[in-house]
Amino acid sequence: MSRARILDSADEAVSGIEDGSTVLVGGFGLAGMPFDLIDALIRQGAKELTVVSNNAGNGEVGLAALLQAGRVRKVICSFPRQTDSHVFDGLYRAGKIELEVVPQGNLAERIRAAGAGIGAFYCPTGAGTSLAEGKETRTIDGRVHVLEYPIKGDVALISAHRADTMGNLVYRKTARNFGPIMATAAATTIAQVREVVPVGGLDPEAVVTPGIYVHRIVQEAC
Amino acid sequence: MSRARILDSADEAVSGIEDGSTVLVGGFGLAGMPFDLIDALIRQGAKELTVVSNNAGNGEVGLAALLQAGRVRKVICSFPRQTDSHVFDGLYRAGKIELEVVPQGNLAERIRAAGAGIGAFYCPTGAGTSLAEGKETRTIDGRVHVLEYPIKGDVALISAHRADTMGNLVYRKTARNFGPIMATAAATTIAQVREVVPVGGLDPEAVVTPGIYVHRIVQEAC
Amino acid sequence: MPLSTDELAAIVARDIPPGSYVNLGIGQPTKVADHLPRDSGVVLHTENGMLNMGPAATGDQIDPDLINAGKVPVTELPGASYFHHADSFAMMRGGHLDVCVLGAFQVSVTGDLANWHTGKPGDIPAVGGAMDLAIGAKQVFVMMTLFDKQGRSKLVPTCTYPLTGIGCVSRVYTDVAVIDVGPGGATVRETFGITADELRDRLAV
Amino acid sequence: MPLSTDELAAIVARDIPPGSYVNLGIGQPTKVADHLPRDSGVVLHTENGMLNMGPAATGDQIDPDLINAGKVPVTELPGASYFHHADSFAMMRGGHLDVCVLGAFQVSVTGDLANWHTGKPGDIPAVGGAMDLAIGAKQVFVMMTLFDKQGRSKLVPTCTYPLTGIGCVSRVYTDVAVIDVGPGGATVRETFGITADELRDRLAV
Repeated sequence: MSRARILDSADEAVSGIEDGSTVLVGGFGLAGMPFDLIDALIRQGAKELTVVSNNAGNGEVGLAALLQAGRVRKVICSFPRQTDSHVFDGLYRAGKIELEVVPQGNLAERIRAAGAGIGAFYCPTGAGTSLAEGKETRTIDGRVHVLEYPIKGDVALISAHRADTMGNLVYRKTARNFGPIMATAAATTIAQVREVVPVGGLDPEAVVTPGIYVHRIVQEAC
Repeated sequence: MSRARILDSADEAVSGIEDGSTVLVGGFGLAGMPFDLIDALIRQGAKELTVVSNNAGNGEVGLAALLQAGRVRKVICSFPRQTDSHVFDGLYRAGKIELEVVPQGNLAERIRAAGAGIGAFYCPTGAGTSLAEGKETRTIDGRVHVLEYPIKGDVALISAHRADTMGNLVYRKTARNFGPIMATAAATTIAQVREVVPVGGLDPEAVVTPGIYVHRIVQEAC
Repeated sequence: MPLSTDELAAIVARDIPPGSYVNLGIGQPTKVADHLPRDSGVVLHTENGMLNMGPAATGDQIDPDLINAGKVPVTELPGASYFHHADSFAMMRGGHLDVCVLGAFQVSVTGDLANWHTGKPGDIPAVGGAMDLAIGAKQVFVMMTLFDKQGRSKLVPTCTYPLTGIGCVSRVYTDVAVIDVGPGGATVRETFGITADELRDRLAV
Repeated sequence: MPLSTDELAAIVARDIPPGSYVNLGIGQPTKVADHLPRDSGVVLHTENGMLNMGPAATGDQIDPDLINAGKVPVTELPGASYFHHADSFAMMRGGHLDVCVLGAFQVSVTGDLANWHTGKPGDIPAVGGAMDLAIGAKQVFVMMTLFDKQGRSKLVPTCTYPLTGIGCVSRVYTDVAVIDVGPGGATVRETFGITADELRDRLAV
């Protein structure tokens, strides 16, 4: 049925990710972070990655472990510096990783734009600040707007609460965060979920990510 | 609590709508059409309205009745001509109403843009067609895109399935259509609902329109 | 013998890969659904905000809240989902639908589409989602009779009707032939009740 | 006597109209929540995707799926709703929040805000949602001490730190005064433990 495939392991789920890929990684802090998929990606070995995520890793797990393994060339995020972002901080200060800081709302909207077929959009966020330097601007209704382009992924790694076997997803509380928009913006979307239910097991009114956006699903290790 | 007010009648709900207002009207065909609110708007008497809706009325009820009452100066819609759009057809052929035809996806995205603080966006829809004539274009990634501007409303009239007393809304099946985006795009959003439930009566994961977007609520007449 | 609409719908259905996400335009294309095998796993999208739409509703199934893009009452299959109009068109415009099947007044050999407006004075224009579907789906199939009532080909060197989209159609399914169109021009894939040579003579494109 | 952070938070809370939708920035502004009357009907937004956020979670209430923008576990109040990041920032950027309260390094008398980056070499920049909140909320309040540790005013003629937004702040709440800022310059609304004249001498803006 449909295009989503349920796989037996996270290793299978991340197979084929190529060196140099742009990887959208869901999560805000630890909530919604696809740990199993990131760990599998570390084992898989793809390198020279561009990672798009809100943060740049916490502690030594998840995204921080991927960074520490030296697989990431560039991070595009809104908030790298945190109390426990020492892995990123060290790499950045040593000049071993590139950083593009994007206002969080632009990050979200640019990801949505990639999924929604929007070629570019104007928004007032960041106008007149160093983060808009070199960007095209236009005054609309008397207000300076900055032109922003989509952020597309080759792959999205996201975490959801529950999937049905058609790939429909629901999330839980604030762990929803970037998952739904990243799912729309990547050529291949891979979701780890806590539970897979049969078709008909999710309320059609409450599905957040329709299965059309989901290519591979793996149930979380317990 | 919050900003949404539950009102006793549709007449109260539409009070204060001024002549010359831009009114976003939800619904696709008859599904999600806010009949009570439109009927009350006819009684209320505001004229010279610009109506933004997917269609231009069906039969002699709802939007068609508002048109027939001579209150509408201009319709912005994607699909005016239908088997039962004779009221609109007559007014249009008599030169008594102005029409702006907008591709349905541009209509939806322009309404969303108004609610989301997007000043303008580029999209390939309509490029090279008569509906993009006179509009600015830009080639992005080798593809011609058309610049589209937001459509804001002074008022949105929408229909939802259920509200809680904080104004959170859920819809039912394909009657959801334009309600959620129109709610975000108007200075005053007025919703008719089939049922009002106490706070806590809607699943927070399944709320489609958060109460922040809803100003007035009225329960449908039975 | 040229194909009947039902026979043509079956040919289109045959060419839709299993598991595809598909939007069927109003009119003739709707019939394609009747010819998709039950186990095809094809998921139908309706642009008014639903995936996994089922067949037309009858009798007690009719629910005014559940209609398709043609405003016909339909049913919901297990695994369905609902979303608002901006999300629905983002799905279309973002290139997520595998196939859409549309009707047409004219298609050009390079894939331009004219299907929304006759352009005649007095005709009220109505575009709906046609332009969004035309530019958004990965493959746009057109389903139409190849000749109009006056015997003129609807596959043309250049559209004379107002355009819906430029270079957007990949294949045209007609009662007498299936024809690929695109940057390289038209290529006949198969014919029904007519030889390829006869077809070329009648088309003159 | 200058106000304590808690006293200042109470002053900010006093000025938030009942029923407002409010975003409280990370750090000091978070404390404003503790001073909102229970019946105020104020609804808190957290930009990671929630409305009607409750107080910090403790003990068994802690749920890793439920955190605020500062990544602190929080609770959910009845009438809450969840949404994804694009919807959450659309809410902010579309002008739907009535008030947001932010911390700051500097605010200019015309309402420019600098609160995201010291600009020092070696400091890692991190903006989060600050620029979106700055341009999006109907009213942007800043909450800060008026003077830095060296006694220099953080209310300045022109910001020297990297900007977060231009002309976006409407009012500055500090330990010694509440000051309106904007196109017309700074206007002292009230002072705490200092006369308006003394304040003007120290500020020199």
